[in-house]
Amino acid sequence: MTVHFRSTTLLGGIALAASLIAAPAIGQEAYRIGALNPVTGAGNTYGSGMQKSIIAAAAEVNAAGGAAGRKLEVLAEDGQTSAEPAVLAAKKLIEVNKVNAILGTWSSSVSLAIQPMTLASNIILMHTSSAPTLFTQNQRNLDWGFQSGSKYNGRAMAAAVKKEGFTKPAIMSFNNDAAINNVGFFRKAWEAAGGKIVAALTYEPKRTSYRSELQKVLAAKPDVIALSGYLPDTTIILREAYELGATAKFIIPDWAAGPALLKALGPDVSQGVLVYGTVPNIAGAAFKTYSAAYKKALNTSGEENVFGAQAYDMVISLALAIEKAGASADNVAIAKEIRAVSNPDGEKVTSFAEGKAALKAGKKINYEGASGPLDFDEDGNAVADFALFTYDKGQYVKRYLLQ
Amino acid sequence: MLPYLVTIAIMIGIYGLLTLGLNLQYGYTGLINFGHVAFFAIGAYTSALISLAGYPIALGMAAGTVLAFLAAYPLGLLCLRLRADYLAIVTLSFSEIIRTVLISEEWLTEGTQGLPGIPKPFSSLSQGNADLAYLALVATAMLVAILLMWRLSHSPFGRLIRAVRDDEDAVRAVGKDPAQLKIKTLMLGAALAGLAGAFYAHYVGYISPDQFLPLVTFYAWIALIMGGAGTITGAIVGSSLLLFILEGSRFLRDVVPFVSEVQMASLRLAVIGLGLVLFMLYRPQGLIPDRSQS
Amino acid sequence: MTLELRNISKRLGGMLVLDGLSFSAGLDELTGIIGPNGAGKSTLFAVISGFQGGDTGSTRFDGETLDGLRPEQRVGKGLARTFQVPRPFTHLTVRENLAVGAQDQAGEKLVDLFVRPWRVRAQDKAIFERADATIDFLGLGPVAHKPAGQISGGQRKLLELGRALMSEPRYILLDEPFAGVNPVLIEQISERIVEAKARGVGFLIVEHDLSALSRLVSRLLVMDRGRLIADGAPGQVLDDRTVQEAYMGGVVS
Amino acid sequence: MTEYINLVIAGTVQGLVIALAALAISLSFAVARFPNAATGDTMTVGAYVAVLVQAATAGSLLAGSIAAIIVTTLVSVACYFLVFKKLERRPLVASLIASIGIAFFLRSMLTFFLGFEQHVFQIPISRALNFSGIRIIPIDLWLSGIAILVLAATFVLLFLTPLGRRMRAVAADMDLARASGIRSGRVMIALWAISGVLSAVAGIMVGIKTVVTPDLGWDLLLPAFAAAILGGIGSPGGAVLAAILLGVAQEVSTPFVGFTYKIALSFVALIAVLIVRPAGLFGQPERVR
Repeated sequence: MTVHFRSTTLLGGIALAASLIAAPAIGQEAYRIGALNPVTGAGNTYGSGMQKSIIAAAAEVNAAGGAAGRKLEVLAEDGQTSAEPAVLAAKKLIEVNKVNAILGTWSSSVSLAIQPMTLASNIILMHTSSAPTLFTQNQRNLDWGFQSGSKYNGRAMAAAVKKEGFTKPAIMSFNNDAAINNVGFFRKAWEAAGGKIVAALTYEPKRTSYRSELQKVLAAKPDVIALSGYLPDTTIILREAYELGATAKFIIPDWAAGPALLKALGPDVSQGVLVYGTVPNIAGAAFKTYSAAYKKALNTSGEENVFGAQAYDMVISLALAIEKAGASADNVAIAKEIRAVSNPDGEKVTSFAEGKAALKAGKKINYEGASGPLDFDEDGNAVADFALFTYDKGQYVKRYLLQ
Repeated sequence: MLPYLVTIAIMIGIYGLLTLGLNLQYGYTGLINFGHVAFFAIGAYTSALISLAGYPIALGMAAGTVLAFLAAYPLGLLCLRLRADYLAIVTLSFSEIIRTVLISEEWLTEGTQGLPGIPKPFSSLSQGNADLAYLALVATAMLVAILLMWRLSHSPFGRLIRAVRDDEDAVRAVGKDPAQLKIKTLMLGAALAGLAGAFYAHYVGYISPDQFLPLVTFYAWIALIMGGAGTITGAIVGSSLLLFILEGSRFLRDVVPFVSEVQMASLRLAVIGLGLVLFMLYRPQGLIPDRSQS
Repeated sequence: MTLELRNISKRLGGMLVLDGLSFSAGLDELTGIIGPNGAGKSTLFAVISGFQGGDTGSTRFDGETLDGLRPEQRVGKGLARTFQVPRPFTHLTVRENLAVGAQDQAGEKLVDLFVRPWRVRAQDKAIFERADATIDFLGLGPVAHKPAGQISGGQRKLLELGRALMSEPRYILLDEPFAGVNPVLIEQISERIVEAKARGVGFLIVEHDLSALSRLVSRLLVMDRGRLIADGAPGQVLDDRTVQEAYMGGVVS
Repeated sequence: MTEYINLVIAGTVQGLVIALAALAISLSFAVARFPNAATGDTMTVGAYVAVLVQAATAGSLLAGSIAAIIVTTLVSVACYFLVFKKLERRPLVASLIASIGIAFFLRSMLTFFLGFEQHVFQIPISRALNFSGIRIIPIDLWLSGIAILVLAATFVLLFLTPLGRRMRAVAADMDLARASGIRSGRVMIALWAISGVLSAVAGIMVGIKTVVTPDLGWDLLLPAFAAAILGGIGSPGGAVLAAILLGVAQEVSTPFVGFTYKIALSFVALIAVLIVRPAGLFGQPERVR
C-alpha cells in the first residue's frame, strides 16, 4: 500500500521534509490521525498552533521510521470550537478519511459531541477538555485528556492562594463549563482546607464593561480574586479593576495571560497579577524539540501556546503506544499502552526516537513530554506540574512550582 | 464515504425541516421571523430532557414539537401589533432571551455545561445502519412535512394565506382575521423548527446553549433565500446548498493548499455573505422560483 | 331592520372629519351618500365597517351594537364593504378571490383540514359553485381564471362587489362603485345592485356620479364637512339650496 | 446608595457607547427604511482601521480615527451604491438580508487578512477619580464627552441645516420629498456617509473601552437595534435616550436579576414597551388607512 501525505500536511518545511522520507514507505498500513482543532471560534488563539504541532510531531515520528513501522498520516480539520461543525468534521475524518485517532479537540462541548462517535468506531480521542463527564463515559480507556482538568486547575489555584498568604479570596468566572468548573474545584479545595470564599460571581462574556461585576465582587473586600476567563474579558476586567482602584490581587489561568495580556495592559496594570499554569518542562529535551518545530512552523515561541505542547505530546505518546503494541495492534490494544509508555517506573525518554530504541531494547519507558511529565491518573487525565507566574515590571516571570 | 454522506443528508434534512418552517412563515405568510432558533432550541432541549429522564425518544420528539408549537403563541400575539421590521428584531431578541434562560436555569438545562449523552434511536443497530435508519426517519418526517405543506398550500387555508399576503385589509373586509392566520402559521412553522431541533439533539447527542446562537436562524434564512421562498422544493434545495457551502470548504482545502485553515473559515463566511448579497440583487426569487408570484 | 348611527365624531390629525353624525338607513333599502371631497364619506365608511374607531358615538346594526367589534367581526354580522380603489387579491384568480369571500370555511381551520378532509372538500366544491354562479351573475366569465392583478379596473369593481356578495351579507357599504367605470359597465353594475336588492341585500352607496346614483337609490344623504346637510328622495335633495351651495363652495367633482 | 450611583454611571457609559451605534441604525431605519445589520461590522472595520493606523503612526489616535472615518464612510457609501440603492423599491426584507450578507462579508475580509487575534488601542490607563466612593474613570469621561459631541453634531446637522431638513423630509415621505424637488439621491448619499462616520466613532469607542476583535460590532448589534426600536423609528433622540436608559436599567437591575439575565433585560424591556406602544417610546404611530 502506498502511503501519501495529503496536501494539508505539506504546510511548513518540516512536513515537506518528512514527506520525502515518508515516500518510500513500505509494508505497514499508515496510522491516520485526524487533527480536529479549534482553528476558528473561541479557541482560535491555540488551534492553528495545535494543528501544526501535531503535523510536526508526526513528521518527527515518520523521520524516525514510523511507529512500529507504520507511518503517521495527519488529516487536519477545523472544529470551529463548536459542536455541530465539529461533529460533521469528525464524521468526515472517520468515514471519509478513515482515521484511527482524533487528536486535539479543545473545548468540552466539541469533545463531548464527538466522543460518542469515536467510542462507537473504536477510535482513540485525545483532547484538552476538562468536562468531568468526558472521563466517566470513557469505559474502554480510548480517551485521553492532555490538559490537566478542572480538578487540578482548582487545586493549583488553591495552593497558590494559600502560599501567597491570602485569606479572603473571591471568585469571578466566565460563564462556560470549563471556567465554572475551574473555580468550582478551587472553591472545593479552598473550603476543604477550612477557608472561606467572600464572593462568587459568574459573568457573561462580550460585555463592553464589567464594572458592575467588579463592583459586586470588590464590595466583599477580597484580598485576591480568582478570575477564570479568556484573554479578551480578562484584559477588560483587569484594566477596569485597575481604573477603579481595586487593591485586591488577581490570579488567572495561563491561557488567559501570556504576552498578549502584557501588551494590552502595559507594565503598570499587569504588575503583580498572578498566573497559574502547567509548566512545560522547558529545560527538557522534548520541549526543546517541540519549541523548535513550533518556531519553524509559526514563527512564534512555543511557550505561548500551552496547548501546542499538549498536542505535540499526543502524537508522541500515541506513536510510542503503537510502537509498544506492535504493528498489527488495534486501537483498543494501542490505547491500553498509553499509560504504560508515559507513567512512572520506566526509563525516562524525551523523544520518540529515544523511546523507540528503549522499547526495542525491551525496556519499560516513561515519556516525559513537552507539556509536562504526562502521568495519567485513573481517569486518563494527564497530571501536570503547576507553577505560579507573575508579571513584574513588564516581565513575565516564574515564581515557584506548586504542589 | 457513504456514512459521511448519510450524515450530511441527515443535517440537510434537519436544516430542511427548519427551513420549511421558516418558509411557511416568511415564504407563504410574509412574517419576518428572525428568532427561528428559539423554537429549534425548545424542541432540542425538550426532547433531550425527556429522553434523558428515561422516557421514549418518540415521546420526547413529540413533546419538543408540541412545546415549540405552543411557545410560538405568545410571540404570535406580538406579531399582530408590530411592523414587519420591528418584528424581525423582536423575534431575534426572543431567541436570545430563550438562550439566556437555557444558560441560567441550570436546575433544568445544566446551563453552559450542556446535556451530553442524549440517547440515539436505533442504538441496537450498528452505527452505520443506525445512521441510515435515522436518515430514513428524518426523510420520512420531511416527507410528511412536505405533504402537510402541500395540503396546506392547496387548501382554503393556503388560499387565505396568499390573500393575506396580497392585502390584509381586504381580507378583513371579507370577514377573516389575518391575525389568527398569522398566529397559526407562526405556530406551525415553529413546530417544524421544534421537530428539527429534536432530530438535531438526538443526532448530535450533545447540546449546549451556544449551539443555539442566532447564526442558526441566519442559516435557515440563507437556505430559504438561496432555495427560493414560497416553494416547498426551494427549502430543500436551499438547505442542501447551505450544507454544500459549509462542508464543501473542507474538501476545497485539500485542493487549495495555500489557504490556511483560518483563512478557509473566513472564505466560507465570505462566500455566504457575498452569496446573500448577490442573490438579493440578481436572483431574489431564489434558485427555485415561486411561480405564483411571477 | 336598520343601520343606525348616533352622534359619530372622528378627529384625524387635528381635523374634525366627522362631526356628530347621526342617521339611520333601512337594511332593505338602497341609500346613497354624496358630498364634496373631504366631506368625510370614506371616513364614515371606515368607521361603520370598523376599520377606524370613532371618537364618539355608536353604531347599531339591526338593533345590535357594533361598537368594539373588529371589521372581520362586523362582516360576520352581515355587514360587508368594498373599497374606493378596488383591492383584489392580485395573485389569486378571480374565482379564488370570490372563494375567499365565503364565510365559515372548514378548510380555513387547521383541525378540520386534517381531521375532516371530506367535509372540506364538499364545502369547497359548494363554495366554488357559488363563486361560479357569482361570476355568471356579474358577467366575469371571460376572466374567471385570470389572476385578479391582470383584469381591468371596471372588472375589479365588479369583483369587489362579487367578493362582498360571497360573504352572504345583509347589507353592503359600496364605496364609489362607478368611479372610473365606463357607462356600459355602470349600467351593468347598477342592474346587479338592483337585482341583489331584490334578493334582500341592502346597500349604502358613496358615489360622485350623481345621475347614476340618483337613478339607483331611493334615498340620498348629503354630507359636508363631517355633517349631514340634507336627507331625502334624490330629486328633492338635489334641488335643495344648501346642497347646491355646498357643492359650489367645495371642490366640484 | 453609592453602589447604585456607581451602577448608574457604569450603565450610562455603556449606554453612551451603544448610543452612537443605535443612532446610526436609527438614521438608516428612518431614511432607508430597513434595519441595517451591516452597521455592526462597519463599526468593526472602523475599530480595526483605527487601531492599526494608530500602531503604524506611533500611537496617534487622531490619525487612526481620521483614517477609520474615511474608510467606514467609503464602505458605507459603497454599500449604498452597490447594493442598497438597487434594492430601494423592493420589500424591506431584501435589504435586511443583503445587509446581513454584507456584515458577513466585511467580517470575513477582516479575519482573512488579519486573523482573530485581539488588538488593543494604546491609551494610557489611569485610576478613577474618587468622590467619596463614587468613582469616575477618566477615560469614561473622555468617551462620554466625545459621544456627546458627536451626538450634538449629528443633531445640529439633522435639525439646523438645510441638509438635515431634506433628510427629515425624505424620511417622512420619500415620494413627497421628491415631488417637492428634493434630490433624494444626494440625501441618501449624505445619510450613508453620516452613518459611516457614526459607525467609525462608535467602533473606536467600543474598541477603546474593550478590545478589538472581529466580533466587536456584531455583538453590539442586537443591543443597538433594541435601543433604536425602543426609541422609535425616525426618532434619533429617542434612540440615544433609549440606549442610555437600557444601559442604566441593565446595570441597576443586576442586584436583582444577576449578571446573566441583565443581558436579556434590554430585550424584555423592548418587547414589553412594544406591547404597550407598538411604535416605540418616542415613535409616531403609523397612520392606518
